[in-house]
Amino acid sequence: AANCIKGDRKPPYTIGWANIYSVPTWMKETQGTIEKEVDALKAKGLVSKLVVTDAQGDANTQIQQIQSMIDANVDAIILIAGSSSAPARVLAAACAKGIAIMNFDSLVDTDQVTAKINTDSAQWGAQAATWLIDAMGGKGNIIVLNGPAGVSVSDDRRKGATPVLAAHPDIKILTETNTAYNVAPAQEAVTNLLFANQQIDGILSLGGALSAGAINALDKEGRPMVPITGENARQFLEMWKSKNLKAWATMQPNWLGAFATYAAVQALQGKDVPAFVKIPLPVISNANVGEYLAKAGDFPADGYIYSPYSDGLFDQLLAQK
Amino acid sequence: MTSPTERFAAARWQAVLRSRPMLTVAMVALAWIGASFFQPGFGGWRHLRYLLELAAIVGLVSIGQTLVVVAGGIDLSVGAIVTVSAIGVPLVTWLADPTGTAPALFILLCATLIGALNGLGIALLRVHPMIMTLAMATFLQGVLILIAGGSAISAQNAVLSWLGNARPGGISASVLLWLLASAIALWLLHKTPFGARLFALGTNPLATSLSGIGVRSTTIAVYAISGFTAGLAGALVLGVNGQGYVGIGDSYLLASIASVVLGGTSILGGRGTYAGTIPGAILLVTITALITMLNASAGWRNILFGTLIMALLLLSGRERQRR
Amino acid sequence: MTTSTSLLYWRIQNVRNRGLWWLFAVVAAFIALYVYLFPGLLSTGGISKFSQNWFPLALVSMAQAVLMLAGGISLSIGATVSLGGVIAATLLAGPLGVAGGSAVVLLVGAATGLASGWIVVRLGLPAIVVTLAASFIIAGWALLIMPRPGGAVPAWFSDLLAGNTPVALGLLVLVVLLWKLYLATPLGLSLYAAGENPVGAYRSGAPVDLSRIAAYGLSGLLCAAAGLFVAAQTGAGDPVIGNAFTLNSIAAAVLGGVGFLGGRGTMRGALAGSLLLSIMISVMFFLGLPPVAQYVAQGLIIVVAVALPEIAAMRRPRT
Amino acid sequence: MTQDAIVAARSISRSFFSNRVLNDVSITLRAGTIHALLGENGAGKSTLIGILSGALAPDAGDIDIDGVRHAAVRPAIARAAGIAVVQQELSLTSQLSIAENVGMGALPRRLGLIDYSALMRRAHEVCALVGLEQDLARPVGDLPLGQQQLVEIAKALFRKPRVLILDEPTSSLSAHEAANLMAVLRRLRDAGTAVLYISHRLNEVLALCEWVTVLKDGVVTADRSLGGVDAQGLVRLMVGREPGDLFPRWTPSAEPAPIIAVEGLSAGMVRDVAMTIRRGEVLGVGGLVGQGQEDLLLGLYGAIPAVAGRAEFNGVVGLPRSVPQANARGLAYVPADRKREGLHLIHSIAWNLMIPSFGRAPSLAMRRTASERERAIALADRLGIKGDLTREVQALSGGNQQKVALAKWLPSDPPVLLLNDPTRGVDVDTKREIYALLRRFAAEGRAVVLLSSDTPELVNLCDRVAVMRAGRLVRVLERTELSEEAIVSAAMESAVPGAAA
Ligand SMILES: Nc1ncnc2c1ncn2[C@@H]1O[C@H](COP(=O)(O)OP(=O)(O)OP(=O)(O)O)[C@@H](O)[C@H]1O
Ligand SMILES: Nc1ncnc2c1ncn2[C@@H]1O[C@H](COP(=O)(O)OP(=O)(O)OP(=O)(O)O)[C@@H](O)[C@H]1O
Ligand SMILES: [Mg+2]
Ligand SMILES: [Mg+2]
Repeated sequence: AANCIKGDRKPPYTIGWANIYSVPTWMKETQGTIEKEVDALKAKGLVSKLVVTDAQGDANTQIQQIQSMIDANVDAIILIAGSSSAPARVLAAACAKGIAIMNFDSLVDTDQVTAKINTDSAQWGAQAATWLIDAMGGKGNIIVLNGPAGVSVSDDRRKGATPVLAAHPDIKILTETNTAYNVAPAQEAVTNLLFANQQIDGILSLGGALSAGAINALDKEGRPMVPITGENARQFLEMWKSKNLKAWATMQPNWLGAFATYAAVQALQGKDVPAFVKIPLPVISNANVGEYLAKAGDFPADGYIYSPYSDGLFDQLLAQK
Repeated sequence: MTSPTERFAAARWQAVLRSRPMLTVAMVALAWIGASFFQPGFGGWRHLRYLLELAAIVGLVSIGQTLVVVAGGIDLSVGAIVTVSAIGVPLVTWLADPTGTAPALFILLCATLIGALNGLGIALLRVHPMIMTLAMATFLQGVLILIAGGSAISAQNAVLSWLGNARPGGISASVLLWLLASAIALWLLHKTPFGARLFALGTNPLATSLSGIGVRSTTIAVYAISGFTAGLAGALVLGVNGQGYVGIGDSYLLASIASVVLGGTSILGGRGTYAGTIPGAILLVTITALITMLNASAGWRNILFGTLIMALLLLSGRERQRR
Repeated sequence: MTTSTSLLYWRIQNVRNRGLWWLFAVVAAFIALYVYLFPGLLSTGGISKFSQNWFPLALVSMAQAVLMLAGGISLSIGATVSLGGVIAATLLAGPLGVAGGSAVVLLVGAATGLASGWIVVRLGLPAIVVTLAASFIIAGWALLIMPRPGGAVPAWFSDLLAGNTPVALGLLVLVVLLWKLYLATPLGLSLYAAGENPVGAYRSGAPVDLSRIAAYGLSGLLCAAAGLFVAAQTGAGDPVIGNAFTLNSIAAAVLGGVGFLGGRGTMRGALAGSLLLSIMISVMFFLGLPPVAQYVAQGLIIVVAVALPEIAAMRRPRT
Repeated sequence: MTQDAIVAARSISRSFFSNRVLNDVSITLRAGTIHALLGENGAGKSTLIGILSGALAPDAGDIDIDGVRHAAVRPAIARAAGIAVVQQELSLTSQLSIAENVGMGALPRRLGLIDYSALMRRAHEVCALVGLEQDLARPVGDLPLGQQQLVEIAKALFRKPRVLILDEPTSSLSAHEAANLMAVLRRLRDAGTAVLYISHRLNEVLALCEWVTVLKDGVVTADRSLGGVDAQGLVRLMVGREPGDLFPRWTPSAEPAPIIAVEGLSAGMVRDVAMTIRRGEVLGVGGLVGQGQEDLLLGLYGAIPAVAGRAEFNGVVGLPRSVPQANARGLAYVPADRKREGLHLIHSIAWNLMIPSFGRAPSLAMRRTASERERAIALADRLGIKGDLTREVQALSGGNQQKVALAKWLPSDPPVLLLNDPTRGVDVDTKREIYALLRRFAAEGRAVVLLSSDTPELVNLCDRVAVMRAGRLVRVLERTELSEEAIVSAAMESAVPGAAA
C-alpha cells in the first residue's frame, strides 16, 4: 500500500482540504476542480464529505488547522502548504494515524506524506530559460521576473534556470525582481527597469501573471515586444494572440486539486500510489495557444486556462513509476 | 485695542521653506537628481512622468489616509477597498453604459459606504480604528472569495481606461485627476470647518466633543471619504491595468501610511497636511523604483528599503513626544 | 495590620480583573464549545497540541502588549519571529548546540528590540513608523540568512517542546510568572506610568526612558522566543513564517483590553485575547464553516468582542 | 523655629525660545517655614519650582542645597536632598492603584522587588494624613479630580520631604479638604520641613504662610515677611497697584420662571436630583470634592448618558441627548481639567478660540481668515489674553489657558453657561474679571451654573447654592442663608440617609 495508509479506513471517506489562502482566483479555480471531483466520488459512494480550511496565508494557522483535521479524524488531507518546512511535523502525526496525505502545488520537505503531486519547478525554470535563449538566438540582455522571495516554488524555478543561463555567457542578466505572482507589481517593476535599460532582448518570467504585467509595461512605453516566457494566465494568452508575441508558457494545472482528491481515494482503497507524482509540464506554444484561447470563455478573466483532464489521465499519471 | 499684526505674528517665508512639506519636496528633488546621475535613464521626462502616474494612485489612496490620520485614526482597509473597487467595476454589468461611467460611480458609492461602515463601527461601537478597519479588511476578503474569479467578463470601461492611459497634452490623465483631487483635499482640510474639526478630533477627542463638534458624524464622514478615495484609486488601478484581480490593492496600504508619514503628518493625529503627503507619495515610489533597479537579492532590497525609510524619518518625521 | 498589608498586592491584582470578566466568560464559552465539539481536547495529547498552537501567538501578544502598555506599538513582531526562527534553524543543530543557539536567538531578539526602542525613545520618532521600517530591515536579514525555508532543529528538542506533553503550557505559565515578577519590580511597574503619563512619571523619579527601552527589549526577546518555539515546533526555519503575527498580536492585545495610548490594560487580558483568537480557528473548523463564513465570522467576532465592553462602559454610571 | 536655609537659589534666569520667563530671581527656603510664592498667571512660578526640583535647567544662576553649590539641580540630586514637589499638573497613572501611585519613583523594595507590605503601611499613613479615605488598591483613574489631587499630595509626603513644594495644591479642593491640608502643612512645618506654597487663594496664603516672595513678569518684586500684611496688602504686593474689591457688587436679577427644570435626574453618580435654574441667576454648586457635582453638569450638557423623570430646557421638553443638541438649546460647558477636556494644546490660541464655531458652521462653508482673526482678537481682548495669538496654547501658563477655555464660548452668546471650577488656578486679577463677567452675564438675563471648590466664590457670587453629597442634592441655600459655614456644614451633614461616610 501507499505511504501512510494502514488499510483500516473504509468508504465513504471524509476529505479535508487544507488550503493556505482561498482568496486568489487560481485557488478558487483549483477549489472548483476539487469540488467537482468530490461530487463525482460522492456519486460513486466513495466520499461522504469535504471539509475546507483556509489559513489566510499564515503557515502557523495551517498547522493548527491540520491538527484539527487530525482531531476530527478525517480520512484524507489534501494540502497546499504555506511553507515548505512548517507543516512537516504535524503531517508526520497525521501520517502516523493512517490519514492519506496528498500534497500538491506548494510542497513540504518531508516524506511523511502519501504522495506529493507537482510539476517539476526546476524543470520549469530550465525549460523556460532554454526556450528563451533559443528564441533570442543565444545572446542578448534579459531581465528575470521571480515570484515572492522566501518561497520555495519561486526559488526552485529560479534555481532551475541558473545552470542554463550560466551555460550561455552571451546572455546578460540586467536585473531581477521579486514580486507577488501578480500583474500590477510586475508592470511597475518592469516599467522602471525599461527606463534604466535601453536594450532588453528577452524577459524570463517565472510564473503567475508576471508576464502580462511585463507586456503591459512594454506596450505602454511603446517599446518593441520581445520574446517572453510565462504561465497560462488568461490575460497573458489573450495578449499573446492580440500582439502576436513570440512566447512560451507552461502551467501549474488547477486540476492538480482534483487529481490529489482522486489519488487520495485511490490510496485509501489500497491502490499503490507513487511517493512523487511528477506532472509533465503542459507546454503552450505559438502552435497551440489558439486551442487554449478557444476555451477562454469558460474561465475567469483574471484566471488561468488549464489543460483538460479526466480520470483516464489521472490513472495514467498514477501508473507511472 | 491691539493691532492685528501684533497679535498675529506673520508667517515668514523662511518658515514656509523650513516646513515639513518643503523638506519632503527637497528630498524628492535630491533623490531625482542623485538617481539621474547614477542611474542612466532615471531622470528622463518619460520616466519621471511614469513615477508621477504611480504616485497618483498612491496619492489618491493617501488623501483619505491623510484625513483619517489627521483626525487621529488610521485606515487599514484601504488596500482591500482598492481591490474590491478594481474587481467590482467590471462585475456591475447590469448598469449598461457605453461610457462606463455608471458602473464606476456605482462602485465609488459602494466604496464610500464601506468607509462609512468603518466610521460607524468606530464612532458608535467605539472600536479602535486599527481593529475596526482590520476587521473590515478581513470581512472584505470574505466578500472577495464570493466575487473573485466570478467570471469578470471585463467589458472594457471607457472612462477608466481613458483615465488610466490617456496623456492629453503630454500630461497623464491620472496625474491631472490627482491634481484636481489634491486641490479639493487641501481645500477641505485647511479651508473648511470640516477640516478644522478633523484637526480638533485628532488632537483631543474629548475636548472636541465637549466643544460641541459632532464627533460621530465627523468620524463617519472622514472614513467615508477614505473609502471613497480608495475606491477612486481602485477604479484608476483598473483603468491602468485593464483588469483587476485579488490582491491588486494590497501594496497600497503600507504605501499610503508611509507617504503620509514621510510627508510629515503626525501619525498621532492632529497635525499635518496633505501638501506633505503629495511629495511623500512621490518620494515613496521613487525609492521603490530605485531599489527595483538595483540588482540585489531580495534580502538586501528589504534592508535597503527599511534603512532608507528610517533615514528619511530622521529628517522628516521627528515627533515631539506628546500625549 | 500585617494581614491587610500583605493582602494589598492581591487586592490590586483582583481589581485589575475588572472589565475583563466578560472576556473571560467569552473565552470560557468558546473552550466549552470546543470541548463539546472535540472531547479529545481534555486528554494530555489534546491539551498539548492545542497549547502548542496557541503558545507562539500568546508570546507575541505579550510582546505587543508590553509595548502598548509602554505607550508604543510594534509592526516588526512578525519579522522578528521569522528572524528568530531562521537563526534557530541555522544554529541549533550546529556547533553551538541547543543551549548556545537558543541563547543567540534570544540575544538577537532582545538586541533588535532594544535598537528600535532606543530610536523611538531617544530620537523621538513615532513607534509605529520606526517599527514598520525595522520590519523591512529585520525581514531582510531573515531572508539573507535563509533565502528559502530550510535548516533543522534537533529532533529531541522538537519533541521536548512540541511533543505529546504539555511543555508549552508549562512554559507559558513560567513566562507569566516571570512577567509578574518583572511587574513587581520598580522598573516593571514604571512601565504603566511611563506609558500613560511620561512627564509626570519622570518628575516622580520613575525611570521612564529606561523602562520604555526595556519594554522594547523584552518585546523583541519574547518575539525571538516565539520564533525559537516555532522553529522547534516545525523542525525547521522559514524566513516569512512570522508575517501574520504582527496584526494578530495587535488584535489579541486589543481584544484583551490593552489600549493604544499606553498604560491601559493587563497582560492577563492580552493572553485571554490571544487564546480567543487561537480557539476561534479550531472552533470554526469543528463547526464546519466554509472559508467565506470564516472570514466574515472572524471580522464580526473581533469587532463585537472589542465593542461590547466599550458599550457596557458607556452605560455603566461613573463611580 | 529654625532659620537654616536648605535651598538657596541665586540670580536664576530662564528663557523659553527667547521669551525670558525668569530674570535674576533669588529665593531662599528655610527649614520650619511656610513660604508663599505669589504672582499672576504666567509670572514664572511653575518655571521657578521646575528649576528648584530639577525638572528644568536654568540658563543662568546657581542653587545651593545644604550649602553645596549646583549650577543646575538634577532630579536625582533634588530627590536625594529631600525636595518633593506637588506639581500643578497631575503626575498620576490612572490604572495603577492609589498605593502604587503614591510610591511611584520611591517604591520601597526588598530583594529588588517592590515591598508591598511596606508600601501599604507607609501609603496608608500619608493618605490618612491628607484625609484620603479610600481603598488603597483602587485605581487612581476611578477617583474624582479633587481626590486625585490628594493622592498627589500624599505622594509628595510619602518621600518624607525636607523641602516640600506645592504648586496650587488646593485648586480643586473644597474648603474642608483645604483646611485639612493646611493642618498637615503646619504640622510638617513644626517638624522642621521647609514648605514652598503657591496658591491663588490669598486667604489660604494669609492663614498659612510666614514669608512671601512675589514674582511679576519673571522678576522678584517683593521678598518679605507676611507679618502685618492683610488681604488688600497682599493683592497690592502682587498687582502693584491699589486693588479693588475681588467680588463685584451686584443686585439679584433672577427672573422667577426657570430656564431649566429637571426632576428625577440621574447621570453618572448623580441620583434623583430635582432642580431649577433661572434666567438671570448664578446658581452655585458646592460640596466636598467628588460628590457628583461634575456629573450633574455633564448630565445636563448631554455629555454622559442621563435620565430624568421630567426635564425642560429653554422651553424644549426632555434632556439633550448629545453635546451639539445641548449647544443648540443654548448650553455651553467649560470643563475643569482644561488640558484634557478643554483645550487643543498643540494648536494656536486663535484656533482654539474658534473651535465651537467650527462645530456650528456648515461643514463645507469657506473659512475666512480675516474674520477669524478679528473675532479671535476681540475675544482675547475681552478676557485679557495678551500677546501673539498664533502661539500654541500649551505654551501659556495655567491661568491663561483657563481664560482661553472660557473665552471660546463667548461668541455664541449661550443663555446657559455651565462652568466647572472656572477660576481654578487663576490669579486674582483675572478672577476679578471673570467674576465681573459672570455677574454681567446674569444681569443680561443668562443663567450661570457655577460649580466651584472655592467656597468664598460661592458665597459672594451666587444667588443660590446647591450643595451635593454622594450624588444627591442635599440642600439649596438661598442668598439670605449663604455663608462659608453654612455651605461646609451642609456638605458635611450626615443627616442624609444612606450617604456613604
Ligand atoms: N486566558 C487566560 N486563561 C486562563 N488564565 C489566565 C489567562 N490569562 C491569564 N491567566 C492567569 O491569570 C493570572 C494573571 O495573569 P497575568 O499575570 O498575565 O495578568 P497580569 O500580569 O496581572 O496583568 P498585569 O499586566 O497588570 O499584571 C495568571 O495566573 C495567569 O496564568
Ligand atoms: N514649555 C514652555 N514653552 C514655552 N513657554 C513656556 C513653557 N513653560 C512656560 N512657558 C511660559 O513661561 C511663562 C511662565 O510660565 P509659568 O507656568 O511658570 O507661570 P506660572 O507663574 O506658574 O503661572 P500660573 O499661575 O498660571 O500657573 C509663561 O508666559 C509661559 O507661557
Ligand atoms: Mg501582571
Ligand atoms: Mg503655574
